[in-house]
Amino acid sequence: MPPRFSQAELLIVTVARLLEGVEHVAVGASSPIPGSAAFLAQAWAGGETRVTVLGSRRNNDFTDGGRELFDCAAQGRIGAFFLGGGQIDGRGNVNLVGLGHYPNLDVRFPGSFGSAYLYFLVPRVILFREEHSPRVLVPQVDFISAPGTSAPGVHRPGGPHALVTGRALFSFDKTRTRFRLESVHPGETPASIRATTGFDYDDPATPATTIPPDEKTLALIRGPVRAAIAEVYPRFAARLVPPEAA
Amino acid sequence: MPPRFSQAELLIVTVARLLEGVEHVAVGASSPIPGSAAFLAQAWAGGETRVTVLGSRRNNDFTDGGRELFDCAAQGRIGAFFLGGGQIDGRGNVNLVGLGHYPNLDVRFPGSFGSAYLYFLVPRVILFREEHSPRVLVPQVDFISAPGTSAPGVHRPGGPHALVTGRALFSFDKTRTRFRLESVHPGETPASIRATTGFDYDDPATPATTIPPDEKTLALIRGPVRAAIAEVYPRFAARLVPPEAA
Amino acid sequence: MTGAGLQSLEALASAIPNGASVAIPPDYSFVAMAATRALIRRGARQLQLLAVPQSGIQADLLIGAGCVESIECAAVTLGELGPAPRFSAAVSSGRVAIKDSTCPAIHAALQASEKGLPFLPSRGIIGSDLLKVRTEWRVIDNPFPPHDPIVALPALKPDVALFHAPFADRRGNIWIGRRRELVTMAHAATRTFVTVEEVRDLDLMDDETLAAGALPSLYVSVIAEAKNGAWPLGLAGFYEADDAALRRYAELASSEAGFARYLGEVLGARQAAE
Amino acid sequence: MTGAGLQSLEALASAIPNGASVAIPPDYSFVAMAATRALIRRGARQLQLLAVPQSGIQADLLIGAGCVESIECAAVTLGELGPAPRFSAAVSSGRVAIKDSTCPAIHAALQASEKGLPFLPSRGIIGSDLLKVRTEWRVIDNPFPPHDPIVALPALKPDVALFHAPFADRRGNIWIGRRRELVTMAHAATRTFVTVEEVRDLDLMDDETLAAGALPSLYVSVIAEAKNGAWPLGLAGFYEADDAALRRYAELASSEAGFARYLGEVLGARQAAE
Repeated sequence: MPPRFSQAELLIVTVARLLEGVEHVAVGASSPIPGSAAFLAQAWAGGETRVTVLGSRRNNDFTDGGRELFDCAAQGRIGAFFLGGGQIDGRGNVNLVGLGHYPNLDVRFPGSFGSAYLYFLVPRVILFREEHSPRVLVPQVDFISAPGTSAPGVHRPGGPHALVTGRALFSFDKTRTRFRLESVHPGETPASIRATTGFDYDDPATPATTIPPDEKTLALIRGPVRAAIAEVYPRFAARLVPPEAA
Repeated sequence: MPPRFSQAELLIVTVARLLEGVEHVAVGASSPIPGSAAFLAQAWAGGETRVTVLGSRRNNDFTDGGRELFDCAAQGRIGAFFLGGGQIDGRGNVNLVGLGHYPNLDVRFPGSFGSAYLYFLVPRVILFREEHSPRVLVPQVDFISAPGTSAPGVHRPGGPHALVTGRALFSFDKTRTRFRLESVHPGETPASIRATTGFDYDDPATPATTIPPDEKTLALIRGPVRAAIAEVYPRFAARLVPPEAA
Repeated sequence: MTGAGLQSLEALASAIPNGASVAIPPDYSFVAMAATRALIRRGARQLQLLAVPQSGIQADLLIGAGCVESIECAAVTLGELGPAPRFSAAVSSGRVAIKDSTCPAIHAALQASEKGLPFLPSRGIIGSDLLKVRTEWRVIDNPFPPHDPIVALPALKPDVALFHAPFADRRGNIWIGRRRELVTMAHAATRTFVTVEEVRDLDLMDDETLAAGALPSLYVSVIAEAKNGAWPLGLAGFYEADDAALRRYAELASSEAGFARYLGEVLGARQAAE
Repeated sequence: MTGAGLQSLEALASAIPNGASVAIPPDYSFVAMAATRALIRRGARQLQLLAVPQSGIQADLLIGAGCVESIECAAVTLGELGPAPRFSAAVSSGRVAIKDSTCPAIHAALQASEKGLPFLPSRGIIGSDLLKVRTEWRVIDNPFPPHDPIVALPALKPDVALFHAPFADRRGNIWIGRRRELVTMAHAATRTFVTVEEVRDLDLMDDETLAAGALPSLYVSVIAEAKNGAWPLGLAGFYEADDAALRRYAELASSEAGFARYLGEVLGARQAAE
């Protein structure tokens, strides 16, 4: 019998697989699942992957102030980063500012954070948003906090690598400036993804199903990963172990 | 009987008088007499003048690395600084690079240091060069490390305030872009200054004689000033007390 | 401490004039919360907040209490506790003007002031709508190969930098540890106001280990003592955030009436201590 | 120390290839003199030195020993001991190419690399002949009022940053105290090579006081132990400069024959210890 796992655990392992080979993963604000995925990738790599978590003391060796994350990325020393978005559109644009017509927004989000910079400079930016609905995944964002692609001639070593939601995993094709459905999470179908996605995307003839975490991976998530993420996200860590495993 | 004093002591008091009212004096490399003058000005101001000496640990509170001196000056937080010069010309240009035709110099000096920056930004830059000869005070420098004046429209809150040599004190007139003889040191005459100065300058009908240090000032120089400067310039401090006072 | 720098918390708050632009650090970095309450008590108005580069409860409190006219920030959020309710309401309604930015742009614009420069170039940003709404930002040509377009960010020079620190020494030097955005803020600002847990009878510059984490008094205008001055936020390495108090804020601040109740509870209860 | 970073002094010197651009700190800031002797012993050639922003005995030694092809600097001098004789001779004769600069221009150009920028603007410089001889420097228009001319300095990205520090921790973090030009050098350089007095069995990041003076291992490629590794220069807060040894250098280096004698004396005598 395959092991039981939570939605969070599935997402952690799905994101962690995208971090293979990355030497230094940085994790920004409000990112418990990406943060956990980074620690899982670190555990898989025998500790060799460096993980920097904003707001952490134990997993943040920066000593040059708030700018160091951005300088470090510009130096090419950060391989992967995560962005969310109140809205994400089919060209990889993200909106962290609000819904409606700026500045008279109907809904105000916290703000763009470092997205308008890191999205340009970090080679592997993973878009993560648990809610997968036409409300979030839209044809066009109301406000471009950070664009998915740039005009030729604009310095842009970085950009979107993949999009992970509560329902599916997409890759991003920079040439076609479109997402491609890579796998649907257990319980979803190509049709259910199409129905809940507000933007158009490519899909293969037979999309795969996202591979669930195995026992060994679950043990890592529930052990060292949970312990590491608890420092910055104690509420999230408390929810991480399913009740039946407690 | 007036007190006996050394040439160094006369120059220290002459420079110190130029620092009146300055809140923060910075002293660069190879500047034992300007450094001593800054400590004397500090003693006169009851300790209220801040003195920052490059290369000092006791009199240097900078904690942001080598750039802090320059950033601090650009912020307008340094009121006075000193520049020397292998050559100084009548328009206040200084040459710290060498004699001859660059890059095939006949004589190479150490280099421009921060002159090409601080001369623009520090309101009261005091030019100091003990040797007063046509070799040093020239009609035109061979290499402009830093110009005495700038074209209109160039951002330049700072510039030359005075020139102190082993023979005389000059002020600098920014409008006329010329030096003006303010006083001749004891033993010199207007004629001896004219004869040993390679550039043209204005002079008053009756130039004053530089006022020598009084007993109280000499006590300060030979006491706290000497003690303070000894940290960075031990050889200079050892020479500061005349043999007869030892 | 010798010198005229040491004042009461109330005097410090009064010395920040209405209408001043005030730079504040992010929630994880030495936030002057006691001074924030003192500003609210004195009825500060029309502050132009600059979050370096984001804020949380501090900006939300000042906005809710009517002290703020505009805010420049990369984000305002209560983090795991959700959006910043007073910020969101005030910005949506247009009662508080917002200058949306991105973290490195705020750091860079402060570094421009630190260097007395009119601007600093920045990577990124091109293609973001931030460039449309920040009409004062310019795209210039990189004068070097490949001559690509690059954003020029005008310098930000706050009137006041305000933060809380573990301690000052007797000469007015402030120990800020590795929170070096505070150094940039102080270098960039005209005046820097600091609350500290305590003034210690030592000289930070006497000890290279301590000096490494010191902001020289050269940049500091006013210091006031404020025990637990970051509460309900934490002071990294000294005390943790008061989770229950932060949760209480997030709950109450979700409505205007609740926010007023919070102010009543907290300003009253802490006045004696502060 | 765990990890592959810890190597011998010889291995460190061998890992700096001929032709590399090497950033070095000023004489008062943690100079890797033992590594400098190791570079001379291994016969390093065609180094492109970058003094940050000036140098003294270190540059003079490397130049005298024939290791250097070019040097970019704001100055090279032995300070109170007079001019740097091997530097002056080599530059006057044209044997070593010089890129004359000014201190803040070197700091700014490194900060440009630190930020991944093609350039940083700088105040000053306009009207200096440096602008004539540094033909790659550009004067651009400040895009903001008053639209005055301003110098754009292209980024400097050294292949290697090389310095000496009091200690490393077991994770390869380096304690640099307040010598923060070393941080900028390491951020800007592709690789950073550090000699340390010792490796201590602690984690600098566990203690906020020590962390404030730490350069994270993230930026460090190679570490080697070298006791008294700054000799004959001092290591601020740890040991003073060896005045007699520096005077001896200044005397001997004033002639080529004397310099050769100095090399013979010092390289031989210290080889065992290093």
